[in-house]
Amino acid sequence: MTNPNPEIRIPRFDAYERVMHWMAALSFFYATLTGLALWSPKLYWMATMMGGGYHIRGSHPWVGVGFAVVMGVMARRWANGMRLDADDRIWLTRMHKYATHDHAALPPSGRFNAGQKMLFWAQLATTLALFVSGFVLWFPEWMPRSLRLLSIAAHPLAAIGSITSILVHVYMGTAAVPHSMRAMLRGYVLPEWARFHHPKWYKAWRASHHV
Amino acid sequence: MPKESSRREFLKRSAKGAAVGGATAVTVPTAAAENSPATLKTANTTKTNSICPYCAVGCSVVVHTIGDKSRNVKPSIVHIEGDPDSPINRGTLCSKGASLEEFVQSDRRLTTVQHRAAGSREWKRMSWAEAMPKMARFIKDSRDKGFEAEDAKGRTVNCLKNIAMIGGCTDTNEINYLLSKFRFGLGMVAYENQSRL
Amino acid sequence: MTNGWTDVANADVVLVMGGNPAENHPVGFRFVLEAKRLRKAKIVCIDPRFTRTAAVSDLYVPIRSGTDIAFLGGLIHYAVSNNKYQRKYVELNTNASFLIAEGFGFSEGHFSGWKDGKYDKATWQYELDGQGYAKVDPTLEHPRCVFQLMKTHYSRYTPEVVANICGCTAEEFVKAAEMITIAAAADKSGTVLYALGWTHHSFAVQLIHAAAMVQLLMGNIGMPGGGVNAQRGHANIQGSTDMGAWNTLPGYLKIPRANHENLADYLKANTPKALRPNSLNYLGNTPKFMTSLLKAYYGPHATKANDFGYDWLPKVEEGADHSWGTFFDQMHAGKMDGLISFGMNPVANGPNTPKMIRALSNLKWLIVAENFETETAAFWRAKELADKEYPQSLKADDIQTEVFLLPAACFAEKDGAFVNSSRWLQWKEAAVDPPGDARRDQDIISDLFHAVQDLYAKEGGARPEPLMNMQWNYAKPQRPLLGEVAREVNGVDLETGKQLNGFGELKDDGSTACGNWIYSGSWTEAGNQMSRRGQGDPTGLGLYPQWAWSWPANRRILYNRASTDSAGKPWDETRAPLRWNGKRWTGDTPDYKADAPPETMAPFIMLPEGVARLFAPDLVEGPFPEHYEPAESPVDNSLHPTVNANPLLRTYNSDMDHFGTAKDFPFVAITYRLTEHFHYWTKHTSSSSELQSNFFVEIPEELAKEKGIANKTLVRVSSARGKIEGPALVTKRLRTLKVSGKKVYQIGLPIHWGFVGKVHGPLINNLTPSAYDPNCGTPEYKGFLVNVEKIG
Amino acid sequence: MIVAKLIDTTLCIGCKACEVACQEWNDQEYTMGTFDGSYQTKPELEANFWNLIKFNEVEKDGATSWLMSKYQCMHCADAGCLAACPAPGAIVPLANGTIDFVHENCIGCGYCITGCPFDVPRLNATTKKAYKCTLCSDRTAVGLEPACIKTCPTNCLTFGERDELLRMAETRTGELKADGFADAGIYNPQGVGGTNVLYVLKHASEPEQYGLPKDPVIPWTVSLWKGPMKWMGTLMFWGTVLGAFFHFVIYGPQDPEKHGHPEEPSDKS
Repeated sequence: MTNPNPEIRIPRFDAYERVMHWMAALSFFYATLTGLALWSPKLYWMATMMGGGYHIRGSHPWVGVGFAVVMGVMARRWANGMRLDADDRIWLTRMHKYATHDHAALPPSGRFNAGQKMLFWAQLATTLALFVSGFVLWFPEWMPRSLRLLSIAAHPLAAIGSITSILVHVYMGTAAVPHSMRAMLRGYVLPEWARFHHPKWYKAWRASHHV
Repeated sequence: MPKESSRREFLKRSAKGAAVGGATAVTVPTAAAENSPATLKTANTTKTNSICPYCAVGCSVVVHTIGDKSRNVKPSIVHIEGDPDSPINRGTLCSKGASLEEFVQSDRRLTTVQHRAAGSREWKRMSWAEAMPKMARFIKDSRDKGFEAEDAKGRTVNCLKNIAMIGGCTDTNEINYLLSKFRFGLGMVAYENQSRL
Repeated sequence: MTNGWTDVANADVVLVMGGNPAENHPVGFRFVLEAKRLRKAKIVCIDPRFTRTAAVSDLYVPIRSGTDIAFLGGLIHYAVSNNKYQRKYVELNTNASFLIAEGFGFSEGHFSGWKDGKYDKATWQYELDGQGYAKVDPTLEHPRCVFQLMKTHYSRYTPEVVANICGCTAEEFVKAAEMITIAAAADKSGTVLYALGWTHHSFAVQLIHAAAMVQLLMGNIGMPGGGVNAQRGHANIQGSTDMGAWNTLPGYLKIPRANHENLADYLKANTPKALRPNSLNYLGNTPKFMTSLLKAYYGPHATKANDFGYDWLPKVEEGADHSWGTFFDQMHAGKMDGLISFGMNPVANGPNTPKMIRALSNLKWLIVAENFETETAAFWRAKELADKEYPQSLKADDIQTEVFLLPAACFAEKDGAFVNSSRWLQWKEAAVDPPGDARRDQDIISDLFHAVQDLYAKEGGARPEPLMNMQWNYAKPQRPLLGEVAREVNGVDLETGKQLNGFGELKDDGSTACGNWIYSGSWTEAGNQMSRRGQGDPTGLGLYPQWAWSWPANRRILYNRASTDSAGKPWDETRAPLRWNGKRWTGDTPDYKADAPPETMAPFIMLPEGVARLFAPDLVEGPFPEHYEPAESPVDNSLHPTVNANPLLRTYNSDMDHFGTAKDFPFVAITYRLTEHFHYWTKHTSSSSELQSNFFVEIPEELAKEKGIANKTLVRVSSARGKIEGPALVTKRLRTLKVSGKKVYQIGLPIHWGFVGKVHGPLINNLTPSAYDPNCGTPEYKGFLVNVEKIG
Repeated sequence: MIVAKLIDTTLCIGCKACEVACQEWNDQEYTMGTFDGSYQTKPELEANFWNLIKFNEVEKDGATSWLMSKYQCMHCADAGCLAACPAPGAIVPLANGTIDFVHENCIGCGYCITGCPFDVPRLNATTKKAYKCTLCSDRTAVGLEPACIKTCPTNCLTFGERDELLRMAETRTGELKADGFADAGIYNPQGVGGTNVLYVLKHASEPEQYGLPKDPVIPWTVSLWKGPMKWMGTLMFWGTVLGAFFHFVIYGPQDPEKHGHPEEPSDKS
């Protein structure tokens, strides 16, 4: 195996994807902070920091809608690539190996590894739940009581799921996997990084660029 | 629908503002409310005893007004509530009585003399100074025309039958008495109040 | 009210009939519920509709509108035939023992003396002895005594007959009768609360008479928790009536008639004579009341020499009527020039609205003093605003009436006294000034008075004396203080200049002046008695003698002498408004001479008989109430089909007076107020309008099913006079009645809307007939015929 | 001292005085309604209408009855609105038992509407804040009765110390039972810890006839959200954060040099 040329930059996320991702990230961040402020009185100080409860109660649903829309757009772009293949299924059964850095025990990943794919689907599911339940809670006067009662529990439940998985995502994208942030900020990765983390994708890139 | 005239709104607001200082002086006999609730809107009002003008149960009411009648201030009503001293209503009122404030200050209250000329399609505003002689002229001309000093048998009857007067049941005894004098002064016989209806 | 609101709490039985106090007098109704709660009183509600009063009653019995006399006649029959009346009381306090002239009787719907459409009352009179006193039979056995005649007259009113007329079941009637006659026991009392459900009929006065008869038989008149109690519908309708109508002067003195050519004639005709040797006949003092009134009216111009100015009063031709129905009919016929209306709305509240509107169109001028623009002031806009309901009304261009709409002060903007249903004169103070250019009514009337007087002073004209001599003697004649007026009404001793203490001090020699004798004592030297706020209740009966002032003489229960037996022992020791302490009567102001021992005189001192009248020969259509059908009725009178309606029913014959029959208009309509609104006023206020913004038609469930009318469906209700439209309120609360074997449906029509106001709706009087009671001229607003069609 | 309202429905005549007194005292804006086929002022409570008499025509055993009862905030001991409210200080339980809304702090989320088992609070479309009966806390603070109580002509409404009112209600219930209303009873639902608005009902086993819910409780989803879910959320949040941190401490970042490659795709082939 040849050592990849560190001078070569492999494009990973184009500008469209990067903008979408960060729009989603920022709106998620805002919705999370405001949501948490409304979730628990102990966190209400965050409401005050962000303009007061009355204000964030007005903005949270709109930002939430924005997040959901961006998520929808991202889903359209990525959904195909997020299907699990045979390797992914094996990968998932060996996830603990990934956590303990026993990469050799893992089947090779494509552009996204199975964990990322699962994160994607989890986000999509929680977003949908948040969107629907949030919509119900947005218009309490017009919604049937049964739906409101369901939503009042479903919304925070979905949020807990969503936030937890995003915390993992953030950890993975920063400290746990060095240089991956570059992919989302600048759009490219180095061949060595690609070869290590996404060997099938790297191989496909090489093949198409006749390197 | 706008509820109050701007002036009334203004007076109310200022009343609320004015009462803040006084609130500390109010003792709290029963409530034991921990938080300080909104200021009582009747905290600094003048109270006048009156009687409900609707049905004939005769409930006493207390009219709460603000404004001290000084040179530029016309008192206005902020609230009307049942008078607890009355053995009839003991402070209670029905739905009509409980909203007397709305009646006195209804935006449909007449505030100017309105005149409708013969054949006209509309009201025109008129001053009292113009209306009073016109009305007096009508009354006198009709009386001169219709007055019967004597009947066919030559008996003194002093009757006026071509002018009718109705009303009074909404007004005080004293005004009814004045109406009776007005009526008998003219010699009117067609005179009725709501008791017939 | 013979008694008063607060006294209702003393009742053991409350008969609510011809009224709906829970809705129309909610605060007064608290005493009914107090009686129910604290005394375990039974509430019996007899009403065409299951009302909010019925909702809290112990017994509700439905009744066809206009059949109340049948029901009450049935009660009389039930009480007498089952010995459920207070015999002792009846003997002492009524004319049951009086003998009636030979030949009195009733057959085929008429009392004796019916000839050519009129009654000759010769046979309706008491049989008098040589001294002019009525003969009596204290045993009540004489076949011509009132008691026996009454018994015979009502023997026809069996429970089955009552049920067949009223539309309830005989069992329901008997249940009600059992409950009501609890009060026959000497120590039980029952009250009767009624209102316009009784007076809005073409036999209204007879109806009230029937109620009085029931109450006399039960021994309830003069008793705490008893009496016949009219719940009046306007704040000062009582005071306004006390101050006179077309046929009365202040204090119920009768209007002079053309044949009363001088004061002596008048007094002779209008001063009753005692009909029993022991009758005090207080109204024998009428000359004092009349002379003092003339002195108040004409002041120094009234002298003994000129009959105290008696001449200047108008004299009405004998037998002529100038009541509401008559003068609006004349107005409609174009015979009147002008109308002055102070706080009254005839277009809305007179019967047969199309005729009312046309009548006003025929005037030269109209003056309306009001708080709001009313339908009366705006009658010329009827075509523009409500053409659908008044297609007959003229276009504004074609109406030549000149209208002055004067902004008047409302209650809170002036002082003065209102008289409530309990006859309490309560003084109020002005809290604020009238808005804008609005003026107090006393100022308006004074200005108008002086403006007309000035014209006569300048120009002369038709007989100015009555006007020029009328006193307007106030410190500022244009702006009289109502306190000044009230002092004049109370009366003054012209020699000392002191306020009188009561009508006992009035003189017939011109040395006292008094604007209304029954109010004498309301503003004495001690000050304004009407503004008193004392809380004392010495009798413990809730009479509150130190709160305000009650006419007459601060008496709280009329005829209270009847609350004790002949020896002065209260019928019920626990409820004694009056006690004889050996020297004086204590408690309420006695309806008796205060220091006369119990046996000295008969108990009803205001009546020439000295006792109350079961037999009332002064009423026009008979001395006993008889059931007649309303002017428009769905069935024939089953008692006497040939005399269906009141034989003396008053109607008019203009081209706008129509009557319908059950063929075209099969349903009985009733009009009424709702608790949410007050008359035609509160449609101008947003608060009350919010509570019920919309007119609706109440329709019985069964009829709705028949006609395919669902709740909220738009329906048209029509009568021979006009038509209206509104959404249906389909309800179980209007029961289908069975009358003479026929199904009868009743339609409910609340009255409160019109074509001006914050909320709009049809004027219900568009449908009502100009059919009037012959005694008092009250229109028949309840129990007329309509048709109902589904249009939505 | 806990204060309460006692509503003796056997004395309610549906006069609506309480409705208007509430409107007037609280300076509410009046709104005209469309005809609803009923005597009832509005189908239900509104943001500017806090006190509604419910009318119900009932036919039972051939007898018609017309039940009327006042409906408003119940001032529950265990208030669902308060449980659901995310804005501290917006819903305040006063020491006297009143559940008061402080509009300065209300954020208008409407959770109180969902939390309330009586369906009482309403959002005002303009101010976007929630409104309901305050038990006239401004009046009670100076020893006045709430406006609705004061105006009630028939003694149907009483205001006072809760324990005393309960005793009164029991006496009244006894009277009704003696009068033959075997089903008479007090409405004081324990599912919300008891209410500070107590009812005397002739038909206590069927409060629905009066428009009152039979066994109101704080919705379990609200309890779930405010109870277990809070712990779960906190646990998951800190679990994840700490998990990640210690993962890093133990395993450090992924390093291609150290950690070997996953099964490489056979690019040799």
